[in-house]
Amino acid sequence: MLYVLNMTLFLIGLFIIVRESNLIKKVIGLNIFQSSVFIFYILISKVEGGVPPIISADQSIYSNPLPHVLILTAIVVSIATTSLALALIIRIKDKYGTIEEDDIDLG
Amino acid sequence: MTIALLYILLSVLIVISIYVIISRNLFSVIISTTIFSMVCALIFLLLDAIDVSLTEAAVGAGISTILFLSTIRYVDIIATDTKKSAVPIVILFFLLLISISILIYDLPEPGKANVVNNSQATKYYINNSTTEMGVPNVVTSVLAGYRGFDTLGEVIVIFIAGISVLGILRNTKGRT
Amino acid sequence: MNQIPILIITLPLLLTPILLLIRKINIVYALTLIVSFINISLILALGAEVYNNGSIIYELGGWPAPIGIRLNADLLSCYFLTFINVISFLCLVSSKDIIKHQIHEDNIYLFYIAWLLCNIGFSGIVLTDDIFNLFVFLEISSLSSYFLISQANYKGTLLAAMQYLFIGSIGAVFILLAIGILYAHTGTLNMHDLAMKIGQAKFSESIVFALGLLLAGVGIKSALFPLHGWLIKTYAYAPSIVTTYFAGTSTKIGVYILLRVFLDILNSINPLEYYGLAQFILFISLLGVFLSTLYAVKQKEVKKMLAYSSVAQLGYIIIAIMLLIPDGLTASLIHVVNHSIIKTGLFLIIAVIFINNQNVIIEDLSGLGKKYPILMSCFFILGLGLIGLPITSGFISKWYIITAMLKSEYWYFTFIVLLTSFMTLSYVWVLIEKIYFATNDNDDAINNISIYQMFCIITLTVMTIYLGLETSLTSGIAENISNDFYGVTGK
Amino acid sequence: MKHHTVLRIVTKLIIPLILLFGLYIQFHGDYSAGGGFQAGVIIASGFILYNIIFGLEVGFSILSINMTKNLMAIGVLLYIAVGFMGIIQGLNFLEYNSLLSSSKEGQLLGIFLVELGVGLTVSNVMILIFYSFNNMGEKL
Repeated sequence: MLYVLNMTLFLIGLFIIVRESNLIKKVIGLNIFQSSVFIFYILISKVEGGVPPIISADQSIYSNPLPHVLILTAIVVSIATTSLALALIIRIKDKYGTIEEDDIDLG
Repeated sequence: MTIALLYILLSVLIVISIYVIISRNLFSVIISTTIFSMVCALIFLLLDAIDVSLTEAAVGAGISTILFLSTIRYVDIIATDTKKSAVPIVILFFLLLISISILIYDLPEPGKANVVNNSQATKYYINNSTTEMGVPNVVTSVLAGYRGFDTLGEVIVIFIAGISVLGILRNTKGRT
Repeated sequence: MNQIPILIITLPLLLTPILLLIRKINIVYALTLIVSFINISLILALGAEVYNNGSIIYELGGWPAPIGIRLNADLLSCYFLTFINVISFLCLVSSKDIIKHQIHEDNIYLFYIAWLLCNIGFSGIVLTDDIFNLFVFLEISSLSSYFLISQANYKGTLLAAMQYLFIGSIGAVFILLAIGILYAHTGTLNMHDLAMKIGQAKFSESIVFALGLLLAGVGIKSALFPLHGWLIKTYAYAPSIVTTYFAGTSTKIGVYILLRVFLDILNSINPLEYYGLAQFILFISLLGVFLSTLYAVKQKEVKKMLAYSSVAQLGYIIIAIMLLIPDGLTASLIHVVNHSIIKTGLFLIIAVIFINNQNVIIEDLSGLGKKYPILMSCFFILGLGLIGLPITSGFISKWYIITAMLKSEYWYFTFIVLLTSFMTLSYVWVLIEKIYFATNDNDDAINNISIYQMFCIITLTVMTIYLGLETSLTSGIAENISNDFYGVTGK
Repeated sequence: MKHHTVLRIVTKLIIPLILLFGLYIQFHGDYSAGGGFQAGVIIASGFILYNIIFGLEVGFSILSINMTKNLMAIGVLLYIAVGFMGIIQGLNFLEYNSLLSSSKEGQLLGIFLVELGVGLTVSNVMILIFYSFNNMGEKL
């Protein structure tokens, strides 16, 4: 069931990107969209009764570190995409005078 | 206990994202995404991903909020309502949600994903990180050691972000 | 240990931060060219090695497969690597004058850095043997291409870059989630390992979901028919040299991922046959080929016309793959290379002639035949290649595609291919007619086409003719690859 | 915000702590949560806070745009150079064993250097992005 909530988030993010006309809200939708996938990876990495994967003498069960590593990389990709998108938005406002996609008229 | 908390936190995330859809004020939308990131960080913390949690907090609540706020200085703070009709998209949304829910029903429950968490690579990392690398934090040893090539890619990605933003924003005139 | 596979990625990578330190346009340009040239020689050496001795595996950090990341240079990788890097090199050689006119002076060194990084992304995608590493390289190439596109000065450029960013990111996230689901079922990220374990894993609905996501993600990257919208806009509004580069490379990378994922990694569950996916894609692509050719006929802008034609040609490639017989795969591989060369040549000619022009419409081509006799004869030959007439490589690939169709159960598709070829003839003819038979009223000064640009265009044209006469180079390797894929033994 | 005395003093008190925390995250990443990327982001945040309170001019005088470009390039170079050390000694790319005589020490040193490269690049890219977003019109 957790996955269903997670996928709801996934779809909401997707629909914000597709439907919204305001570019900043689209970028936020993209962030939500990406976050839902991050949560998915971390959900499968959990081990029942496990602890964070920092090795210590008195523990034997650890959660899976590999998805954590993958998501660290994916978060970096996500912040890179966000900053690029925001820079483009500033230029778009400069050039077209609006950041509403529907209002941009290319003539 | 953890599972119940996860349900609550995920629902909070959904509520926040619905607020993002409804609200027209960009400032409150951005602040709510900051909260979104903090809740995400909390979820990661609950699921033992402390490194990811720290990163999400630093990036989502720190840098990305700063960037969003820097951006809305230049644009109108109130977003106009989209002209597209909501009805078909809501129907499509629920159709997709139902079909995806049916499809993902057989995924292993969190905490019981044995194929993944007993896989060869994972076991190797946990057993050998201290002996081979002397690094107790397995995430660090996998990130910089075993899968160092991915991290090189990650650095390149952030490098591209730097040069791209520099190049895109250069020579835009007439602003204070 | 053979170090060539890693050098192909890391040598240009080593150069990029150095270029950022140097920042002098001329030095940056020279170094970029030198490293691209060294890269091509490395790739040819690698290709020869792989062709003779089989695929080369390179373990990064010395860690064996499921633990670390490794590179796998097989024949398919080398095939894609070669033409992508050759096209990149030719575009770089002819880029200097064009870029000076279209891109802000202070941004030129950043532009070349991004170009190199984009190419590194392509090489990485093709070489890696780790499915998550593939995602990372995909993002490297996508992010740098958003930047490259945004650098033009057309009216729609920024919006095109923005929309490409959104659609590209959606595709990437789809692929990321699909990788996650596959990982959840198999516990491995290495492609070989994954291919083995996915066959042993029990059947599961969520794998179907992952397949759908993968198909959508790859479809976006390769501009599969209903998802092709971004391609038209980016090709029309990117700096013309970037359009030239992407026309030959970026969508072909999508085709590579499609081949790698659906025919190699997931081969043991045979997704395309089992779920009737192949027929579905086949009919969609057929519709796509027809409609986009129709759009191309109606276009007034030359770049958009060529962009729609690209979508149609990609449709042929996808159709040939989806026939699911060895001959189909061979045909598609041949067409990938031939179409890349032809389309790069056509776009390059447009790019060098109209250095300043905003939107090149068909009328702008009037009377160019007299002004640029050599260039326009190249254009004519490449145009013939696009239609698929004899003595050009286009004929060879059309021939292979039609033969493959006749061998499969979809023989009646050949009519559509012939029909769209006639439609292609009609829009190429419109261009040729303007070039040779229309007179030009306004006497614009003739651009100086530098000797390097001339060299590149003539090289591409000669390659088109050469591959049309001497087919063993492309078809020989392509047959080897498809025999490998379908497990046919012997040559 | 040059007239908010309280803000200025509190910032002056906080920033050393933020930077110290960043350095802790950077160099203690082997034993607890954290690593180069997180440290880079935190250090950049501290510096950005300083810029917000005291103005961009003061920030530029400490770290100019050209300097951020150089430093981010050097971070990437450091990473790739560590990778190439393996190739030079006849091993594979990114094989840290080659760095020191003992394999385990070599791995530790390799991870340390790589994380340092990541931290350097990330912090400078973040600062550069912040500069770019807030300094339009002037020469970048």
